[in-house]
Amino acid sequence: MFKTKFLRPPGAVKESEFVKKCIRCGKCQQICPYNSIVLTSWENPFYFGLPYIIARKKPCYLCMKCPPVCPSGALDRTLVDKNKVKMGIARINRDTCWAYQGSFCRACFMNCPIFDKALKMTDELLPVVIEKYCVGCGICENVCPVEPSAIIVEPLKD
Amino acid sequence: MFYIGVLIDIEGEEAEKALSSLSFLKIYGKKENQLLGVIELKDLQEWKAVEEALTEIKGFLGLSILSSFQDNSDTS
Amino acid sequence: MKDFFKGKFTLTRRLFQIGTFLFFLAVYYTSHKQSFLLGTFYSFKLGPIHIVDPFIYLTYLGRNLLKADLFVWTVTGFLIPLLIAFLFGRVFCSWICPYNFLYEILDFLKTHLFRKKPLIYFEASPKSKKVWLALALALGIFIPPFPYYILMPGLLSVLLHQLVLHLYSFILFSLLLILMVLFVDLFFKKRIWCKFICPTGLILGMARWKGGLRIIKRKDLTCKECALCSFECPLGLTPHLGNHLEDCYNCGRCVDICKGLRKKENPLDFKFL
Amino acid sequence: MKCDRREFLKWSAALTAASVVGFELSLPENLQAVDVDKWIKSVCRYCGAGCGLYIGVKGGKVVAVKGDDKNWNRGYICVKGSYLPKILDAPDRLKYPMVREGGKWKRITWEEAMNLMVSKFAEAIKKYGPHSVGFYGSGQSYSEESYLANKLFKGALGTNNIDGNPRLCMASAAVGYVTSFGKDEPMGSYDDIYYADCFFIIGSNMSEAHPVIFRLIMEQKRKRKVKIIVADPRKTLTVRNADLHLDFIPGMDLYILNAMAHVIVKEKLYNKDFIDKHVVFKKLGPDNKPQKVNFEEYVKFLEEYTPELAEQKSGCPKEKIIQAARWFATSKATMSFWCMGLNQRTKGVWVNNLVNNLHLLTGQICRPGATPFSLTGQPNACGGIRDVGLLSHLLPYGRLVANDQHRAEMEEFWGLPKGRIHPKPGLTAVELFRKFAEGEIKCLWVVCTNPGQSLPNLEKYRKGMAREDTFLVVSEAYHPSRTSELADLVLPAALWCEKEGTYGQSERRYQYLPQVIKPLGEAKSDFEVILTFARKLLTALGRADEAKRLFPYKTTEDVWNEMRACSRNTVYNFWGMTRARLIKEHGMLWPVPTEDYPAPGTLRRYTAKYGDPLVKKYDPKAEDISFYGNPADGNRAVIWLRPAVGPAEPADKDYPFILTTGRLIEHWHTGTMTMKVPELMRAAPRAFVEINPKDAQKLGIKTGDMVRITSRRGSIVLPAKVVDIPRPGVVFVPFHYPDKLINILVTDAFDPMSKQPEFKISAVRIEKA
Repeated sequence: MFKTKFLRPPGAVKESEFVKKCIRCGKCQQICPYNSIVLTSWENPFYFGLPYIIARKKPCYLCMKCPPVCPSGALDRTLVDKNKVKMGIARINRDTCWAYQGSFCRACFMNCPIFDKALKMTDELLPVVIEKYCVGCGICENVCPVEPSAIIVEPLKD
Repeated sequence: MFYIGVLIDIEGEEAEKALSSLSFLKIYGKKENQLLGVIELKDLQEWKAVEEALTEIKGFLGLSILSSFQDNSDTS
Repeated sequence: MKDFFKGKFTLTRRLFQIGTFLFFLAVYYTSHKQSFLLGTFYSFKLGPIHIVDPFIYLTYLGRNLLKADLFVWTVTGFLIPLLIAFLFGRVFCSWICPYNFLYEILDFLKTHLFRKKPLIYFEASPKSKKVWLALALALGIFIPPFPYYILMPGLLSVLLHQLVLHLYSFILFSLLLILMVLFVDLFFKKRIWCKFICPTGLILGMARWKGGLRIIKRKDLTCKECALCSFECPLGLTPHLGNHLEDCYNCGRCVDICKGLRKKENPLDFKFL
Repeated sequence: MKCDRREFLKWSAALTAASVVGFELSLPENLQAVDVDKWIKSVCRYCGAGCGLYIGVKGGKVVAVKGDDKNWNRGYICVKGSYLPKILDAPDRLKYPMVREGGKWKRITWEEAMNLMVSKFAEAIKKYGPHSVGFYGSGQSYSEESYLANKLFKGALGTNNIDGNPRLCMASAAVGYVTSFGKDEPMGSYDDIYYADCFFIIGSNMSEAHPVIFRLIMEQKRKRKVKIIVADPRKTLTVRNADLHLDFIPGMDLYILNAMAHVIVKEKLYNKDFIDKHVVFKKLGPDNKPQKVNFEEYVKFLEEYTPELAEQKSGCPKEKIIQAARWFATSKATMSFWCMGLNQRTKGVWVNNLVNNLHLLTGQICRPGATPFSLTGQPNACGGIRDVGLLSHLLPYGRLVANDQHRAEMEEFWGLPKGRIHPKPGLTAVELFRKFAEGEIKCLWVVCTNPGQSLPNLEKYRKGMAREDTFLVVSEAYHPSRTSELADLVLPAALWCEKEGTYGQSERRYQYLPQVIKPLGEAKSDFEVILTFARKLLTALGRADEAKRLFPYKTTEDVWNEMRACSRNTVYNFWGMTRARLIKEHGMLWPVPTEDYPAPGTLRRYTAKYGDPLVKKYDPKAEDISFYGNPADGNRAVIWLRPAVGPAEPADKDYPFILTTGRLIEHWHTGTMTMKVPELMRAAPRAFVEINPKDAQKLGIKTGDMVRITSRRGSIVLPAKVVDIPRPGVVFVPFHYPDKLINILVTDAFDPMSKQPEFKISAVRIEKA
């Protein structure tokens, strides 16, 4: 009944390690210019205070300001290049995505920060996620007009 | 699961009866000697078995595949 | 209201406590634009140095052992509070800690509103404190969220930041937690948190050097045994008997009160080295 | 929709199969999209593609929309069309007339509003003559409404100060077609997409502005071997699916097109006998009069435009230009598409002519799959403005104000006294608002459009609109918008399916939109408002008899019948499109001379072999192709010698970047409708400026940083979006957002022939804000 899958900030180590390494000091939340990072509370008391991102409300815009300020190595301090971030993988739900249902929409394609690499449009003008390049920032999930979002970022399982 | 939309050319009444009794085939429309139906396959290996079953039926002239839908919800 | 600030040390201490609150507010409102000052009482970034709460860092090391990221600035940040405690005792608890400040305010209001007989203060033997600290460390290592449920200063500072960001679900959760702790601390076992449960307090207490800053009762001056200092001591200790050194967190309240009664030659005073 | 996944997928497979072979399979009840009382055939409210759709109504409310699979768009609609139901009961819909008193809005009744408006207009006409009042129509009002307004101002009042917002989007294309083929409107249709082997898309981001047409092209790309050439300074989604991308400095495409003609002529790829039979060559003589020249002189004129010169001027590699020219000429059938990239330019007409030239030179015209196709921006710019003649230099159905014979025809048709229609063309959109700003125009009525946000060099015209001593009336469905906030009187207009009428989209297809629900609050259809205003104004001017005679109509069908009659002996002839047929059919393409002429009408014009009924009528001796729209040149099309010239405001030392504005798929023009839909706002929440990664790196800009853009006319601060779409030196800003009026920066220099401003190219400077 508690939420167990969290989208961690960029540069985060493996989930099992992250829970142990993060000292929940809130510096990543404070430095984030978009207020994308929120701290866990009711969602799962075992993860109390751990930072995560609710992509549908505020995705991570990959400004890469938070990894350098992490004191405990929970976020890889040396990570600067947004293409090397790996927060999760986007998955498209073909039953609700407008493009797959006969309309034509490309909001996720146009707003993807790894433009035309992590998310491409096929000849049939259908969005397709390229898992190798998708950094899982959640911007696509945020801009998808369908409610609930037709493209969901699944955080990395260990 | 795969759903293949097909147009089957047949000749004679009993071919139609035989086809409509097949478990993997559902008929949706009929015009003179053509049937429009959907074949349901668990995976592509099953296709050979389906083809043999169809060719045995007397009056079955041939079929053309017109559309295909894949349901990958339970596999991914 | 006036005597909440009465006394030389008490007044400066209040200014420190209020100053800390305002300082953190300023940090939270400017945290998007600067990264020189960032963080909470769990760990605070000052320029390159990441000052970190000793208990938090010890449990961090325990949880991660070899995989721990011994970042040089975090390690120095771990040593700084210990060094300060070594020299000045538990001044962090009395002069900086927001929980203590909140507690003193509520305690002050409580004594003025209810006028009832003061509850007895919680006492704990040094041995039981060591046992509890060891247990707390073990719990912190094996149950990652444990330190964040008992370390009040860190939680209060994170709560302040969520207030600035209007993240109400976290605010509600942590408020409930803090109110429960305050209830126990104010109405059930006075000062149990600062004298016993708070592991950081225990660590800082243990790191104290006997020669460091402390309050002593001078032998050469006569003490009238009026025991007003013991009555005023926020931790419920008995400086007039001279046996307070174990739990004293150098708040200077007793020195103020003692001076207040007699203009000069009062036996209680700070001593450093 | 209670059916399990397996059932749904099986039905999808069956339906798709059925559609391929034309089996008639109706969806079983439980698979309907949502529970709906009835589906009513209609058309999408937005772009010029004109997608047919069904409106789902339940309990007197519009609850769903789905594509019309029997129309040209075969059931496809785009994401903004899918959210149409949400615009109808949006929060700030205008529900009653309001007048501005001392800076505050006061609610008034319809009678007060009408009397105030009539008195203001009548007083201005009496005091300063008919030319002191103006009307600014829209390519989004219905054809009947525009026809009425045109008849009122040009016919009854006798002033030509009536223009429509297609002056800002389609004027260059219209004048381009008239100069090349004698008459306006494309001669092909979307049906040509199924036959074309080579698509030449220039100056158009089809994937965003005409997504469903683009989808049809992509379908062809999957099904058959087609070659797609896209010429665009931005690597849009259109470009990313193309086989050849011509990337060039904005404004220099004239060099490229002339260079392509140069290659075609030099490598003898042109169609000599087509040219001899159907083409004449013209150039502008020294006295600016057209002068006939021969083919040899055209070849000599092209000598200079070598691919090397084009590469040097436009930055597009010459191999690509040569490749494009060869594909264009040697393909079995080449279809070209263009849009605002060519129209909104100071050389808009010329560059339109150059594209038409390529088609005439190679004979790639008047047969299935070969046609020059100008995409229209607005849903009714063709049917309601260019055909109905709601531009200051036009009269209905191909007639010109300056042509005496045309004026006499219209005066006789409308039953007006001789000489009532003023011989001189009136003020065009930019001039109309310039004169309104100067106070020469006293009263201006703006219907169903938002000039307060869409005019170029906006600050100057917004000040003009806000003048106290002039009277601005705005008929709009939403308030406040960036125009209604400046108005003196706002009238609530019915929106889309709250009123009935016809739309005419890009491919000459007229489609009927029925009234599905009651208008919101006291909103009225513009048809009713213009009709009552016309009658009251004429009676106020003492011409009550004219009012009764000129405006006898009761329903829009009466007006439609008059329009059909008016087009009867012209090239547009859609006499056969009775209202009943339009209601039954899924839109019909004119010309439709007789009532039994089969639907969908004429797919291709100027060719008897491929079904244009008027060729025999206007040019009996022609055996197949005849450009009967241009009898002056012997029913021949014209290849114009257009020298290549750069834009009005090229990039220079202190304004090193070129700003181009344009559209996104989520929003429609000034966003009064689409910005009321939360889902669309989520997909495209705020304005941004697209910057090429190389330029961004030089200026130290990252995505999300605020950037100040300054031009000679103003400056604006926008978040940067660093993405490899615009070419280095070019920045793009969408013009949808009312809080970020990018049009303040845009130049209002316009094409001397079509008077269309140059939205696409303004010189700007960029710095980190």
